[in-house]
Amino acid sequence: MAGYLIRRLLQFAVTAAAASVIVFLLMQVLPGNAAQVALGTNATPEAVAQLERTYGLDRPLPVQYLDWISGMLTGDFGTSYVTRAPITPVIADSIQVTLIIVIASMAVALLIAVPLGSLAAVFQKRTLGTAISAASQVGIAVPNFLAAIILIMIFSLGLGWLPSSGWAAPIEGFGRFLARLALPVLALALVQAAILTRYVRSAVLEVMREDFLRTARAKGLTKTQALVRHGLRNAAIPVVTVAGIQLATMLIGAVVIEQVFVIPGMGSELVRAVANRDLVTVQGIVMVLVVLVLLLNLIVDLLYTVLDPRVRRAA
Amino acid sequence: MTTRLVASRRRADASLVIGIVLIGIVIGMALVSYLWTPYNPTQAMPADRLQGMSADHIFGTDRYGRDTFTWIMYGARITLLVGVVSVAIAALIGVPLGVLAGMTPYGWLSGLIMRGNDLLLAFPALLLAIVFSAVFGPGTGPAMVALGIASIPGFARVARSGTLQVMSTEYIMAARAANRRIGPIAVFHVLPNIAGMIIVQASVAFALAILAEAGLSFLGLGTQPPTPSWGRMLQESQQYLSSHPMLALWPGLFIAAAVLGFNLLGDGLRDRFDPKLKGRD
Amino acid sequence: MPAHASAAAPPAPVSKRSLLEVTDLSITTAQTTLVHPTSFTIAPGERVGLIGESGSGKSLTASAVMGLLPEELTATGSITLAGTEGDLLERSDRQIARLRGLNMSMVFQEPMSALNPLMRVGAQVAEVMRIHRTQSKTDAARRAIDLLGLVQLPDPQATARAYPHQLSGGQRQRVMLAMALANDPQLLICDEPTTALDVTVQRQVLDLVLNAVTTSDTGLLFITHDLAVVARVCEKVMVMYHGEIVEAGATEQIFTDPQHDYTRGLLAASDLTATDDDGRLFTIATARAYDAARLSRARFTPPEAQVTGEQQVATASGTANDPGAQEQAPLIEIEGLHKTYQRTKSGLFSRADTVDALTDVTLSIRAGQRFGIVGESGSGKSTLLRILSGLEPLTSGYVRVGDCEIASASQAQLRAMREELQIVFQDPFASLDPRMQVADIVAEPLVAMGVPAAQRREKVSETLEAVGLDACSRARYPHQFSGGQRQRISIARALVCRPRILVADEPVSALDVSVRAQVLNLLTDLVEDYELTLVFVSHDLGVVRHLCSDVVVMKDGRIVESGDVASIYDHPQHEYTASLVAATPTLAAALDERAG
Amino acid sequence: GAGNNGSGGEEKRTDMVVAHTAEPVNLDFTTTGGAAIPQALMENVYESLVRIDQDGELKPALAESWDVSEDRKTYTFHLQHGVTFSNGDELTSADVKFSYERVNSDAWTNGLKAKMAVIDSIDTPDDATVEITLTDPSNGWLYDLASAVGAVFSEDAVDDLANKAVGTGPYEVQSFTRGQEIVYAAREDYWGGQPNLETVTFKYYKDPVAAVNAVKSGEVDVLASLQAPELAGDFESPDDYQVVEGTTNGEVVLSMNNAEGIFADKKAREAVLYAIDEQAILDTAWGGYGTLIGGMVPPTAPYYEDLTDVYPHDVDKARELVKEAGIEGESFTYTVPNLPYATAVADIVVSQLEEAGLKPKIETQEFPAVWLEKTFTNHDYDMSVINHVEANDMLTVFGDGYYTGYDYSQIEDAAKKADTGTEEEYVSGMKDVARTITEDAAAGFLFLFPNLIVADAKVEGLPENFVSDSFPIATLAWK
Ligand SMILES: Nc1ncnc2c1ncn2[C@@H]1O[C@H](COP(=O)(O)OP(=O)(O)OP(=O)(O)O)[C@@H](O)[C@H]1O
Ligand SMILES: Nc1ncnc2c1ncn2[C@@H]1O[C@H](COP(=O)(O)OP(=O)(O)OP(=O)(O)O)[C@@H](O)[C@H]1O
Ligand SMILES: [Mg+2]
Ligand SMILES: [Mg+2]
Repeated sequence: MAGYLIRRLLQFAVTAAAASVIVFLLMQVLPGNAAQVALGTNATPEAVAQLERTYGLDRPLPVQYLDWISGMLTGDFGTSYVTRAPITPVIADSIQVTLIIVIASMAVALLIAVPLGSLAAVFQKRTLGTAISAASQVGIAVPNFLAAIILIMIFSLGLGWLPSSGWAAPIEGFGRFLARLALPVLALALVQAAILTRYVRSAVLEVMREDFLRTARAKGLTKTQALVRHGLRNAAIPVVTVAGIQLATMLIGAVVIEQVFVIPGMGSELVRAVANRDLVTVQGIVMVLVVLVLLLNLIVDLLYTVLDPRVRRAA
Repeated sequence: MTTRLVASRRRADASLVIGIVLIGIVIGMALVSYLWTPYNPTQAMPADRLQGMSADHIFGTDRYGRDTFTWIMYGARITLLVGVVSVAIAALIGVPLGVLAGMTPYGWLSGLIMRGNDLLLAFPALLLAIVFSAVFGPGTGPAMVALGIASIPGFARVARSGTLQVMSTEYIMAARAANRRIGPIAVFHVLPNIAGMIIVQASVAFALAILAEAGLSFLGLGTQPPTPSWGRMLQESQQYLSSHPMLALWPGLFIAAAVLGFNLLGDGLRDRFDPKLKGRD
Repeated sequence: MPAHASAAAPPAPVSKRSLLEVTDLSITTAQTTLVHPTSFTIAPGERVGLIGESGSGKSLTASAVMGLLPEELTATGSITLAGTEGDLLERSDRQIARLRGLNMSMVFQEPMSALNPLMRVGAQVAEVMRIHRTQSKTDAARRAIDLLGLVQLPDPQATARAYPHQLSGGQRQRVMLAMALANDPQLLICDEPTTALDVTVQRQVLDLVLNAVTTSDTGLLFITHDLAVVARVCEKVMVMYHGEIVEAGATEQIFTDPQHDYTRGLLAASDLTATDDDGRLFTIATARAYDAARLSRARFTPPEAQVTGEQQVATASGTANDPGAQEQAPLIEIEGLHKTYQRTKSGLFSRADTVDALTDVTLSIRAGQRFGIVGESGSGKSTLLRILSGLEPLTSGYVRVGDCEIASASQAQLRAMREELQIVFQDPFASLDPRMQVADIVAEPLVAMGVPAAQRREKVSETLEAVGLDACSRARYPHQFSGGQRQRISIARALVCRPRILVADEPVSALDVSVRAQVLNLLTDLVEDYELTLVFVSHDLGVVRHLCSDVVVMKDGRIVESGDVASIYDHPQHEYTASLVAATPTLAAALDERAG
Repeated sequence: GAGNNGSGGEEKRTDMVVAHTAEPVNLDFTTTGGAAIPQALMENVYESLVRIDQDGELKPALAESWDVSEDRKTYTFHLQHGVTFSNGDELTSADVKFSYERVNSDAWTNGLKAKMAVIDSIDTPDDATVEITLTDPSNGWLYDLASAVGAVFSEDAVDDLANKAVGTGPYEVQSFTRGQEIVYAAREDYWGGQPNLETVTFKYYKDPVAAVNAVKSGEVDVLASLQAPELAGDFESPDDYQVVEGTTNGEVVLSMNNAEGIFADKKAREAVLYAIDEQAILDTAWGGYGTLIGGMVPPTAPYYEDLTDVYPHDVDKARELVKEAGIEGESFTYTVPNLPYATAVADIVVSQLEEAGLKPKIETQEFPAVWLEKTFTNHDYDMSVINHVEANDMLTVFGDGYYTGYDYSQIEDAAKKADTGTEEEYVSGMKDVARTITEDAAAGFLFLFPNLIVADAKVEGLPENFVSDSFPIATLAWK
């Protein structure tokens, strides 16, 4: 176990390092002079040059890269020359927002998808199963921002139950927090639930075909008991993989929802930073996102070995 | 064939048929739009603005008095273009890499390819698209390329696992015993046998690309004016949601139909190619 | 004709009160009838075998009894089990679930997938007792370990903590058996419990089943397609054909005096010691000439087998026994061959696994010889073949095929060598590319040789004809053929470039007995017609004995014994060979044993 | 925020939430460009000596009054008494001198500083008097002084302007969450008396629809600038909402590259001007809100004149000119910044140009990043569209070396004479300049950007016109 863990961590570190080089180089090809944007329409070339000097943009690239990396490793993402403020708190705040939304959405999606998907599998050939399958197919086809807009029209503008936009941290009052969390989470979760329902359904169907489920029934369990006691955990394995991938895409995919609901998450920060040519911030956010995705993959891999004793074997 | 298999096959066929019909409609509209459209898509007719459904404008008109049905027809082009180009990029790069990783006798090479794949996997589609739109300016082109690059890993993975599976079969052993070289084996044995999986992957990637392009257009990073695109229509119709909901309905409906079509096609094909549904006894 | 069938098969003479009574059971789908009305009974302690070709409805019948039929199938008729009220078919899943694992239990065919991969096996065994509350939690755990010991698993304590994937197939099958026996059921159903197992393991499992049912007077319904196995285990046999029980009776009677054509065909085709006038095996088609009574005579004339062996050697003698040929340098020569596999480490225990697939293998094969290689699964047989054909690099040693020295040969030399040596693989379903037309499959070796297209067509047609496939099969795809026909296609592919050596890696082990006989006959014909040197690999001693003149026995990558067929089989020197021969079920021996 | 307003019942609220579009990236307009920072801070946190009122007229601010010398070069400002900065420091003439000299030092990098270049010297005869001498008389300077360059800072509080704003205004910044909101707290010791509201929050919504939704769902009380005018109709019920339409200094200019390419030819530019139908553009793109002006001068400026009849909509004439100029079907780039009004305008403009036989190719450019570099700085464009929001910007936009590429020599003398002349000379001179520019077809003047405010019906004191560069909040109150 320890050996595997070390090997996986090492792999993670190498991939992250490679990603950091890519991210850094990507930033160098962004058109639009950052200093020019920061200074606005009437900036003089001298002012631009001075700003570049102040923020070390005139140094050789490798030096800038090493400076950036070593800063990041100590938790310092540098200072933005657009906002003139340290970037670390911006990233810390926005990452928190995004993680809350994304994780809550995934939890809600799973809460919906697992029972529905299982039902769809068990009642595969009956109306209920077909209905669930059809609903999930349609759910996947709806762009999530459209779902968000419809939710706003219903719950916010129509019924007036929930605010249409904005964000509140939990410390600002839990009620406020939940009220602002509800719609974005629902918008993301509904579409995710539709996707996951399909995977749950096919995983359960797959498991239902397994011989060991017949064995379980031969032992004296009814169909449902067999499925619950022996089937679901086996079906969880492929679902965990998909949920991991979905979670990773949602980290940035939530940007559309964040825009609709005016939520200061990672995606919004990224779009804003790109628009302002706030390169240091862009660099930092992209890097954090990439590392998060890599971390998620790592976690899913480890979860796999926890869930499935077979993976522990050298195959 | 047993009844269970017949039932699955029938369901697969139903998916296939619905999928093909939906996609057929989209493709048909795109093709017809090259020959004929009811109106000129870019010509504004301020006098006719924001009309409802009528004989003249079956889907109504937008804020500039342009015919919505014409826009839907033109929008089908962009939708298909985005899908085709991004899937082509992903498949043309991902599949050869995956096959190579699966066939190479050199562990380091396949390791290198798969690590590269992992690295690419760390850059989700939207992230790439946002960065690309900043680098190359927002537009359909950068969006397609970003979506394509981001879906390379999916294709490479599927191709590799399929290849590994094929390479472990006896017919590959037989082909090698028959003195076939690695190239012909890849072309005549591996590719035809993983084609099913690749097609399924492609149809799903197609659906995802359509959704992603819509999302990007919504952020203003996708297709740019004056090109008609469903995502852009949806984005522009936002302000008319309460006053003229039809403006949002049509693009929304067609996006959903196209995505549904490709997903159903993928499902149908998956069932078709599923070895479990083949007579195996 | 179900009524007729059941009438023709009256209950066994032992007229005990019956344990299981199945009356007019029929199983249908919405469209068709899969099992026609069938009736039979099993008395307590009675061991009943159910045999028949694949797809004849054996498993469905057993599933119906257990209440485990797939949902889309309906069963009508009635099934009663002693000690329970009424008709099992009328019970709900919940009601019948109470009986499963308690009053009746079942062991399934596939040991690899029948256990929950995520649960320790001890817990899985204990679960049967927990479900029916026959034991408390702690007692169940303790008894699970006892049961694992009872089915002779090594170190039951440790085994109970293992996950299924950590056990071998035979071990898993024993766990299944422990589970089935946990609550002392009145009725035990075994559905082909040993087909996936090696012969020695198979024998152990069968002994366990026999032992368990006899000690506690359990009724046994034993499903198999292996006649020798059924003869060993059961006192009564029912033969199923196309969803009907066509014949039933005492084992002895069925196997010595079969009434139904199908039963006779089955018997004839599975008897590898019997040949027709041309020295070919009996097939269903030629079964009429087969004398089933020879089986009952067998035990009075034990040397029979030996006689066939000599006959065998005689038919194959032409070149093999020619003293001149023996002085020639052997065609294939292997000396001190080692092969070590490096397993890629990807699991948690990242020890660099090495497997010694072949250790110090030395053998030589003369031109024209029919050379058999036998051994259990994993003994390195396939590895040896792959090295011979230059498809796998060897670790050390000397290997020569013709004038090509494999270890140092260039790719070009290997290609040239492979034109002389061709392979037929085990699995007729897996060894043909499902997306290629037959003509292309067969032509593949010619393409590689650079034979022009016109000539290729001609050769392909010629070869297809030689293996007994007609010309219209050229444009068809493999899935449009039966297993036996597919194996003919692979043989055609191997022969199309006129090799001198034909290497066959278990070419018949995936085939039904009746088809097996046809393919073996074809091979025999072709080897004679084309004057081939045959290297034949199998785990089935009977097949090797029928086909080969010489044989080596492999175990764990080593050759433990070699020599001519007759001496090895009749006077094995090595104890492993002896156990292998003893464990191999033959109908004659089984009947013999029953009588003795 | 506005969240808990239900419980108070009859009690008047003392807070208000105002939604804006463009967010300030930091609080320092001395080194950061853009309109967002002055809009948030001028008159609310920072004050100048003078200010411009809703009608575009100069009003005293920190200067109680001022005198102008005979030669119109020396201004003597008399400061208000009892003015303190939010850090407690008292305002003296030294602060003014420090602040204005700082504009002309390297500390200011914002290009706006050019407006103060005309200052020759600053004297402080006593604590309450500031004497500013210009190198030349300037009619525009005092107006300029009302903008951000005139902001008065406390000498001890300029270290971290990006994050800390210390001024003399009625409010101080209580918190600033980048990209989201600024919370203002009223100052009790404000020299002009305590303002009506205790707290005011500016919230930033990039997406106009989200902003409108926020108003509808009650999270926002005032939407300072409705960027989706089609939605104004949603607020028709006068019991709940009010829609205020005022004017701004923003001329939506269809700029053409006069110096290079297809539009260096006056005929080509004229063709464009005849081709476009400003009224149709206003109706389709901006819901009919806004004013047609035909020139670079807003009606609130003293030298305004209606120029809409110089180039009326005349497609036939446009076609003729296109033929004459020989540019039929010749493709040119029309760079469109990705701003709501610019993209809304682009579709219809293209349609109208195509009708006249022109062939624009739209290239959307991110604003500000790409547009600023490519179109604005590198002049790499043929046609573009942008709302020029600064007050008195005619001479800048058509000045020397600006991206419009206009031949400044055409107006240089007239403009100089106007600025240094008497007030009457100034007005008539500037009128001439404006007409010359329009007649030269230097650019298309699509419309004057409207100031569309949507607010809760109970809000009063809304700044109807947006003619200075600030959004003053001191006047806001609940009815
Ligand atoms: N769920 C099902 N639906 C329809 N037909 C089925 C189903 N299950 C089995 N059959 C069909 O019923 C027939 C009998 O099947 P069964 O499994 O009983 O055969 P078997 O005698 O056990 O064969 P084998 O020796 O291969 O196990 C076969 O033709 C099979 O295809
Ligand atoms: N590519 C490989 N990598 C690692 N180990 C291998 C590989 N191929 C075979 N082995 C191992 O080498 C040993 C011999 O395998 P081989 O396939 O030659 O056995 P076999 O006698 O043909 O068995 P079977 O009857 O099951 O086909 C086995 O333990 C097997 O697990
Ligand atoms: Mg069966
Ligand atoms: Mg083998």
